[in-house]
Amino acid sequence: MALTRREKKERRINILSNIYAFLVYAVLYIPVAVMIAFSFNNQRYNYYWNGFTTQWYGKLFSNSALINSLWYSIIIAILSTIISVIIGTIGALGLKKYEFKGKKVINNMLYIPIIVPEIVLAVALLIIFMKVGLSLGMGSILIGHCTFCIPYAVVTIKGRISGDNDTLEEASMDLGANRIQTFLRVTLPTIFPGVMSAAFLSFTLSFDDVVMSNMLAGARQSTLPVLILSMNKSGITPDVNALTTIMVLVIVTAMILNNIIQRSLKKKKGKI
Amino acid sequence: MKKLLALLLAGAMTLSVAACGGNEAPAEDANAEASTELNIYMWQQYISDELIANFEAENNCKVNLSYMSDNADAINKLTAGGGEEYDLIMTCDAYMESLIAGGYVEEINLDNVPNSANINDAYWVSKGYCVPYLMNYIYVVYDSATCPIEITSYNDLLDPALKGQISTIDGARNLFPMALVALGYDPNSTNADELAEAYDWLVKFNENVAAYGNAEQNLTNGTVSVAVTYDGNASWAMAEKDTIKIAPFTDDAIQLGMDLYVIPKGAKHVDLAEKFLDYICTPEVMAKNLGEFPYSCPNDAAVEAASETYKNDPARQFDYKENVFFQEDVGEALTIYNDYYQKLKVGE
Amino acid sequence: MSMTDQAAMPKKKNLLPKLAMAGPVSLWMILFVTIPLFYIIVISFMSRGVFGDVVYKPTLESYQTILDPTYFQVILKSLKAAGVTTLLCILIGYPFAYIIARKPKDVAAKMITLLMIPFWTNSLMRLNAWLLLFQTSGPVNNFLMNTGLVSKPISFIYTDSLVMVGLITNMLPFAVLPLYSTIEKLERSLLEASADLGANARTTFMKITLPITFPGIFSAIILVFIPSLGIYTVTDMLGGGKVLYIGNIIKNQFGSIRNWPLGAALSVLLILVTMLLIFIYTRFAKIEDMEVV
Amino acid sequence: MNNPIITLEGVEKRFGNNLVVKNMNLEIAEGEFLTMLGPSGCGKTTTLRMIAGFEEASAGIIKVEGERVENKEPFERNVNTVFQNYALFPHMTVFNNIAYGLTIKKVPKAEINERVTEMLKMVQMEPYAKRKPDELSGGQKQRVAIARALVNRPKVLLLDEPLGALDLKLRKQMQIELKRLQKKLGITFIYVTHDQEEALTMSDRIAIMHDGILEQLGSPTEIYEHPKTKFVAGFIGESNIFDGKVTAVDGNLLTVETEAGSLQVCGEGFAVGEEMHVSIRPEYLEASTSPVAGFSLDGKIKDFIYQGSVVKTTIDLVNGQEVKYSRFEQDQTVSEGQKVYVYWKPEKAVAIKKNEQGAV
Repeated sequence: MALTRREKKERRINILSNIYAFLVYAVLYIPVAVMIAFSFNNQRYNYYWNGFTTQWYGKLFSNSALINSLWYSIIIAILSTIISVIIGTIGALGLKKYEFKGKKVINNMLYIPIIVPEIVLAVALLIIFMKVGLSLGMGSILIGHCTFCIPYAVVTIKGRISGDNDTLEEASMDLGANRIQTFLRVTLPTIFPGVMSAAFLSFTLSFDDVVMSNMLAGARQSTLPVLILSMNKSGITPDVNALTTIMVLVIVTAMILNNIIQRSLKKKKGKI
Repeated sequence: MKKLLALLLAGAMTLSVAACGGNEAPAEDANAEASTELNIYMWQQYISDELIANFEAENNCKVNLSYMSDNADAINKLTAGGGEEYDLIMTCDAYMESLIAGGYVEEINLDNVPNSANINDAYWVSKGYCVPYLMNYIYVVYDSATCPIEITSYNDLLDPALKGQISTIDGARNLFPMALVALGYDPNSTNADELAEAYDWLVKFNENVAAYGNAEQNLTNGTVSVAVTYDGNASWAMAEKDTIKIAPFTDDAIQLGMDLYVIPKGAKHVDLAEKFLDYICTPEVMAKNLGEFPYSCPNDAAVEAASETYKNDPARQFDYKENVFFQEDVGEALTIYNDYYQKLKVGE
Repeated sequence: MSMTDQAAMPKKKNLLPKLAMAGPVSLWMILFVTIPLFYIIVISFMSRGVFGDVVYKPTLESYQTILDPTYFQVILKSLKAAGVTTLLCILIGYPFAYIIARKPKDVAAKMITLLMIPFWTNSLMRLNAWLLLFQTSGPVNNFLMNTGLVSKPISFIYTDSLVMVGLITNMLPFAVLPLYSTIEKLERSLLEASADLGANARTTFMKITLPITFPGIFSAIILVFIPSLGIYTVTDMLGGGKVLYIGNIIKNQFGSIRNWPLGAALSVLLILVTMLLIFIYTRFAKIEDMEVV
Repeated sequence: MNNPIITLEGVEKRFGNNLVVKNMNLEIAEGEFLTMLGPSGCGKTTTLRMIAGFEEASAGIIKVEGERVENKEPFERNVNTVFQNYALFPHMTVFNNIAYGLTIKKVPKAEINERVTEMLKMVQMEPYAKRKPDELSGGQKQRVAIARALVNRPKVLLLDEPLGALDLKLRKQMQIELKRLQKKLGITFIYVTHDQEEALTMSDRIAIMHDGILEQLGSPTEIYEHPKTKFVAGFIGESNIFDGKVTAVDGNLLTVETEAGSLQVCGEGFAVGEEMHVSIRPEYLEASTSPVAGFSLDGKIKDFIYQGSVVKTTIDLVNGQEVKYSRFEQDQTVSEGQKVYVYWKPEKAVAIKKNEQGAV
């Protein structure tokens, strides 16, 4: 079938844009590929490629410092996600629903952690913790992480609260549910997608955070990113590559599973 | 106002701290019975995992290792009541005097550390307050295959032929002594003019530096041809690449750093800390550790018990071993060091 | 019951849920954002003690230090690096976001996910990978040597350019996401209307697409520029301790160098630069419009 | 009224400086179908929301079954609401939506099942019990919303423009269904709408609101036939309204001088010289090509508008005012541009006091 000039042009643009997108993805995925490749490097440090081995995957589990820091990071990420999402959800609803003095100020304040470089906030928190004599540790890291997670949670959830929410809450109270019942049975389920993406965002931000953790960690136990940063001077050992490779695998598997579940759910829904 | 602020913060703190459970506070009743937890603050990649695991198994305890990135970190911990968090902190000889004077470290009962007798007294400063662990020469090594010039002194490092060819250790108190020695001054000088000159020397040196840190990697993979580094790192690099040699210095003294453990004031698990110190002083244990971390060691019995590979390590075969200096406490002059160091790092 | 009683009672009734809902977030922001930031301003005007402690004696010393040409240069260098990163992120990100936005919804969703996956892996390890890739006996140099393209390995690492590569690859999604969400909202009918009215592709882009997606561009600028200004991990990982930006300098003041007032003063400076940027931003768009996710 | 189920006494609502409901007094009888009618912004929805408890009255007393409720939360009031946009919980099935109120009250499972099923049957939604709201049509959603409210057996059902989002045909059908349901259950309905036809069709009584004021309360016939204010006359149905001054009173026959000429109307309580309004429905307006006995206004036929069931004729009066009259068929005796004499039977016109407001 002969193509018109216009169709030819569109096809050409299409091919060019696909090539462009592929190149951008390539640049983003090259580091990941290199990182994975070097987890199989047969060398004490990754000086250069020195042959294939899987020994690091075995040795990984005897590196207690590495494993401990991973757990520490996971626990901190989970806790700061929970705290941020709870405060963020309640706050987003409160800020959306109620009018009060100083609401504008609070709304603007929420943008500070988003727009001020993280190092500044970290430094500010460090100074104030020192001033009041709080010893650094999990508590201080949690506060730090929550301080930048909460605004993101509030903004994300606020975006998901539609105008309908007020009416739904009224309908619930009208049907005899008090405020708490209404919150649990109606408000929360309707904004749940927003809450989930806030949780997801908070977890990601917290789990990969270096700046805040590095500043506020008691040196007793460091998070994984801080450990990796401190290894940088002496050299990052291939077992860290092995660990991150496993993490990539877990993430990708989770994503694929999620995709499959969502699709089957959709199919099921379609059948009814 | 401050009190109110503290109160509010404390309130919020309890919230978040309560959420993370018992992870935060170590057992308070530690002194009554045998401790089951030991918290150590030290350099990274500096002790064998196996050694730690064996110690844990033998004493039925948990060892928590955390790492510093600068000598200053350890001093910060010690002066800020490190005993709250740690039972053993690694520091270096230079700071011992003022740490003891400031009452930041516990006296160690060496009767409980019988194996410490293996340590050569020549390397033991402030005996009774610390136990030496490893030591290291900070010297110059080069790749004979690629290095364009012969290096016999610090001043040779300023040769323009070495532009972008040097990987060096970092830190004010490691860099400045080099410059001071090169200029013929006291490596622990507190004289502002001398330090100013040393700064100028380092600015020139900086032009030849490719990277601060990562000496071992950079030397091995050919990024640089010269490195200022520790003997242990040199040992690893030499094992990878046999063209790496120690620079034959003629006159300039090199730094010998001593890393030692102290027990911070108010440490909670002193019993276990002493057991640990005794354990690492055991010749066989340390000998094994040296196999993994081939640094110089003040424990003569351990060196004796170490493998032939360790004993014949080319990284320690050089003839100016006696021409060394130690880092000393420079007191208030530290500010001058830091300011110049800062300027050095900022200036291009 | 009198009228005044009635007026008073409902107010009381409403206070509790209001306090319970807006209270925690407000308290958190005041305690951990406002007060610390104010305190940092105070500290910046104090003196430094010998051992790095803060001495509460007012002085302008820290600000005088910042005016020293060397510091000024670092600040300019940081601004330049952040600026170039932002510019490149937008130049690369805009067409990329546009391509995604023009795909069918489900394909676009997959492409966005594909964009995000690398960012759920550790960012420092990705930075380290650039080092492994480009180091002297790394894959790239080996390839160049083996194919005879170069006779001597090229020194890619520990350079400003590699730091820039690290910055751009780490920041790109923060530019693509807001751009995508504004471009995606752009109605195709508007473009068709423009074409219908006789505008060619370029005119349509300049007169319709670009102005409408302006908020997205500004969000992208904020989300890329500010983090790149303060970041020190990229320079730490890829700069070999030689390439330093203002973030590194601030970090060092609180770490090895221990000059808190100077660190605080530099932080204040960074806040001022940020505020200036936000001020300019709000001239163009409401801050609430910022697309974050 | 003996036992009003809802009483409003001097109820007011203020938003900032804006008084949106003014001194509202209203009693609603048990089993009554009361419609609050008025243009948007008249305060009818606000009044309903005050009864439901979503808004707090700024002043006044609200009683449900004789008990004051102004300070009670919505969930403490035995009234239920059907919302304008249905407000169905999107994350629950139709069944769970309807069961919601009962679940909250911890009614036993078996009873919930029984009552919900009964409701589903009543609103003919049984086959859809397992669907989610976004899988329903507008009419179906409406039924679910009604069922969800009624399952709680409220004393009063508040309906806020429940049919507003439906198309005309469905709306008509639902109007009839709702009315039947109300009669069958005997529940008091308070119904808010801006659609006068809907109000006239369904209500026992209509409360007409305008600018926060209750203009007139009465049966549909009263409201239609005897509007008490100029607003009501103009708002309900179509009216030709004249402003004028009483020049003569003869028993209940008033002679009124207007800009269009002198005319007559029946009304009581008016004095000579009083300013007032006269309203006459198009269907009662007469036009003749030849002069008539009594009074008449001079006019000229402007045009005819065919509206299906009726034909409306527009007449220009001498002062430029337009009046309309409607017949089932086009009046063949007249043609466009023709001069006519406009008149009516005085008892068919309504005399309205000037500035009459809040008649209750």
